Amino acid sequence: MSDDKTPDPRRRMVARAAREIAPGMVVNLGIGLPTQVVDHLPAGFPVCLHTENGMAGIGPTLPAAEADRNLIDAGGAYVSPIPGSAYFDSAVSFALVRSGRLDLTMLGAFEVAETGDLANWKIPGRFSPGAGGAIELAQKARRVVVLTTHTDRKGNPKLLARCTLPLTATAHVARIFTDLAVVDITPGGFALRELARGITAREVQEATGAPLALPAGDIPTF
Amino acid sequence: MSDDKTPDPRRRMVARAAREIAPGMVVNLGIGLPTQVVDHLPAGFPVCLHTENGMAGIGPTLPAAEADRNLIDAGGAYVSPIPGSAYFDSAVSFALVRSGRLDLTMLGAFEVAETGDLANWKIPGRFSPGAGGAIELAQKARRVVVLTTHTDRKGNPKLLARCTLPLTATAHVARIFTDLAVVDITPGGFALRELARGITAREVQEATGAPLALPAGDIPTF
Amino acid sequence: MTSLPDKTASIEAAIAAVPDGATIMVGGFGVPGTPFTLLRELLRQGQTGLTLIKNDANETGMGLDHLIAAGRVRKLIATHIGLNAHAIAAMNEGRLEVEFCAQGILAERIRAGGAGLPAILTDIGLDTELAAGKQRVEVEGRPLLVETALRADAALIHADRADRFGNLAYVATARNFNPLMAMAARLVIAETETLLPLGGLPPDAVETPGVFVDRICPLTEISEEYGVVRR
Amino acid sequence: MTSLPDKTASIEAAIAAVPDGATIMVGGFGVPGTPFTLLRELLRQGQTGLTLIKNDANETGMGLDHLIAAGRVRKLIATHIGLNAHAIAAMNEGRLEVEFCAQGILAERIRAGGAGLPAILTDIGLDTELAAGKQRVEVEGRPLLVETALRADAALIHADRADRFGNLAYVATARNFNPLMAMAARLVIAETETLLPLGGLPPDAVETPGVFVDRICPLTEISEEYGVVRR
Repeated sequence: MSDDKTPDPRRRMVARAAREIAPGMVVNLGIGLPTQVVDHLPAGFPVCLHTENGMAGIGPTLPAAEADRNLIDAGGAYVSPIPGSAYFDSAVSFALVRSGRLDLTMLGAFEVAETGDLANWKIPGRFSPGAGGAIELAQKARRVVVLTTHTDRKGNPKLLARCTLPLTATAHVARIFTDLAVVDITPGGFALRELARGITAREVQEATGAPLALPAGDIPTF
Repeated sequence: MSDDKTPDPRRRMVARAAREIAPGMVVNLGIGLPTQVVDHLPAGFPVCLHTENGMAGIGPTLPAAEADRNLIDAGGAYVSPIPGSAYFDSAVSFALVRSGRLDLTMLGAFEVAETGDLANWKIPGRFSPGAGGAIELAQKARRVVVLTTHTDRKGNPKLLARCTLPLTATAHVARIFTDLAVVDITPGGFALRELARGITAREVQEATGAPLALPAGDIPTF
Repeated sequence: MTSLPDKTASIEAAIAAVPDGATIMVGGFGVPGTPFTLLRELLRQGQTGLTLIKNDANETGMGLDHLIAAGRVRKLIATHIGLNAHAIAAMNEGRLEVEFCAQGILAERIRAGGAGLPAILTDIGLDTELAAGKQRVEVEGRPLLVETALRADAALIHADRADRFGNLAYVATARNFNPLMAMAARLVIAETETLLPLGGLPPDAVETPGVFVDRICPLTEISEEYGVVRR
Repeated sequence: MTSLPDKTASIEAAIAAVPDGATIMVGGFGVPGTPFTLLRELLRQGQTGLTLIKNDANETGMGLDHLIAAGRVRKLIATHIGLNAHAIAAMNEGRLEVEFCAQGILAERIRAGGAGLPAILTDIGLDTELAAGKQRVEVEGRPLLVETALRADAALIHADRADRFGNLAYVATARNFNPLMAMAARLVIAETETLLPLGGLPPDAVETPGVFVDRICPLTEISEEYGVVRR
């Protein structure tokens, strides 16, 4: 189902991110917003979804009453197989990530720098549960994109010149999907690519902690 | 079947070596004479036989007419499973060897030194097909014993002060079974433990290229 | 024809061989594959001063959490303990030492231990604080981290099916770290939901060869802890 | 619900993607697991200047030997070629460069390639001539050899069963190097004795996840080469 028409900017961001997935890709969707991307893919879309705890070919999430106690994704949701799914151990699961077989990962973020650095696992003194599989996903997926609100709860920008929090990986983020815009990481820093409906480039720049290059001509909306 | 009574000294050597295997051991028998050791174990003897190409729990060798084309041992013999056998890949097969799960290996030898060094894979200019799994077996089995004729075809000793051929591993051989004797490697060098029937300690010393410590009192025979 | 020895043991006897101060690997990623019954018995017997190696710290009130709450755990090597507020509090208060690894590197360090490799070289985490204090080497002009192998005194494994020689098979995402840990400890203890006779597990269906397993403990009951978590 | 793509291909088309000068991993230990049909097609198409990575060189007149005899192989990385007198002669006459590895280290180097690890550290062969020329590092006071990962342009794999996504299962000792090589190449081509529809291989029975496999080629015939060798 496509939700490009929904008035909820987060849903539109997630729907837009779903269009980043090309047929035949192997994709890992991080916990939180990224997981919702799958709901925006057309039925029967050919993509292999990977989860770190040892599965390729994730099928629909199941309610507790229908769940298999032995079948979860890395976020703890009860999932199901599809025809052609495979289970494997944790070493094989990350062999897939590190050896270049993961085409795309979509991750959440605390901060993203204009250099493509990502911080998404630790806020010293407040939040330090460990990085899980995030470091390898962020460092080794062929394409790393981030889904995040453009600012934090206090309105502070999450897209920055430099990250202030402990890094997950350096220079690997290629693109950021937010509730306001689609922003690419380029050799010159952040570049605005698309705007959420009703948002202006100026509003995006004001919510961004580093310079934002604007495209020539009209800016597409999502 | 026990062949301790056979007049063939090689068969007696192999039968004696079979008594080196304790119940419950995991054992790898090298190509050639060592493979024959299994024929001298009592029926139903509890031992797990390993082969490098990916099997634990080797059952009887089969003639071509009964063979499974997909089931061989590392020497190319067609083998069969027993209840509880397992197949695995080549990485797991040597994980078993290197991590200390292989209790005993019995190997052939070109030369064994009084220090426990072994040369059994290469004769420069004459024989260099590659070491296969021999280096890891010789270096990592918990106990490494050698089965070999005491001298080569020309009558030259194979038990030497120092190996002259390229080494397989250093200082890992614990015991040598030959057609003449059972010889241990000790901190002091070769030590005679047992004699083949009809052989004297002096004959063993003459066929050995380094000093041989004799036990006090009677020397057991096999 | 040779035969294969029987390694079945009672859970009490198997766990009794684990001493105070032991380093113990514990299978599981969240609930699936966690050997809850072996952990219960470890709690009951009282071994203390333990170093545990597990992907996570389970959730509060489950599995590993019982041991942490009882003060039995000196150190935890893990990748993520975000679902266990007790563990995070114990860490923050200095009652529990926690060493974090990248998840796939934890898997590889355990696998290296099981494969008899002293260490692996990787670029994972090179630019992060997880690289702090780790030896670096340059190979073919590339800086790499030395990640040393992990081995344990004991590994506690949860299998779906097993035979009496200790050949194991897992199910779905309950596999996770279990086959890796089942190769990397001096004493490998596996609990199994179903115990099969020798030959009951076809040789091609074996996921952990019995050669690596020391004790096989059939479960008489699948307790609530193994069930679906209703959040 | 998503679906999984179909990767079936003809043997001709699959092998046509392998260029001259390629480094190619070839599964099999002796006869079992050797992809004889893929090798035949490689011989027919004529790619040359190849570097092959295989446990052994098969026997004379079989598998790899055809390529060596036709002068297509520049270099062979192997553990033991004792059953192929042609290969030994070609090596001794300088027509074929051979790099020997300890068998389990060859397996680990390939596995490291498939696991995205640049290298492993080991003490295997430290006192032998196989250590010559290899980088040494000291870790925790222990001298170790750096064994670098192997990756290939293509891997030729023999499976017993496979589905259309490329999930593979092997049988008996035909497994050997196949699952390792099936993770370690840019282009992984698997021939299969039986092709199953999606869902025909239960997710727990998959030995190589289809994620690693690029082309799946059903065999229409099991030629004599796959049979029992009568010596």
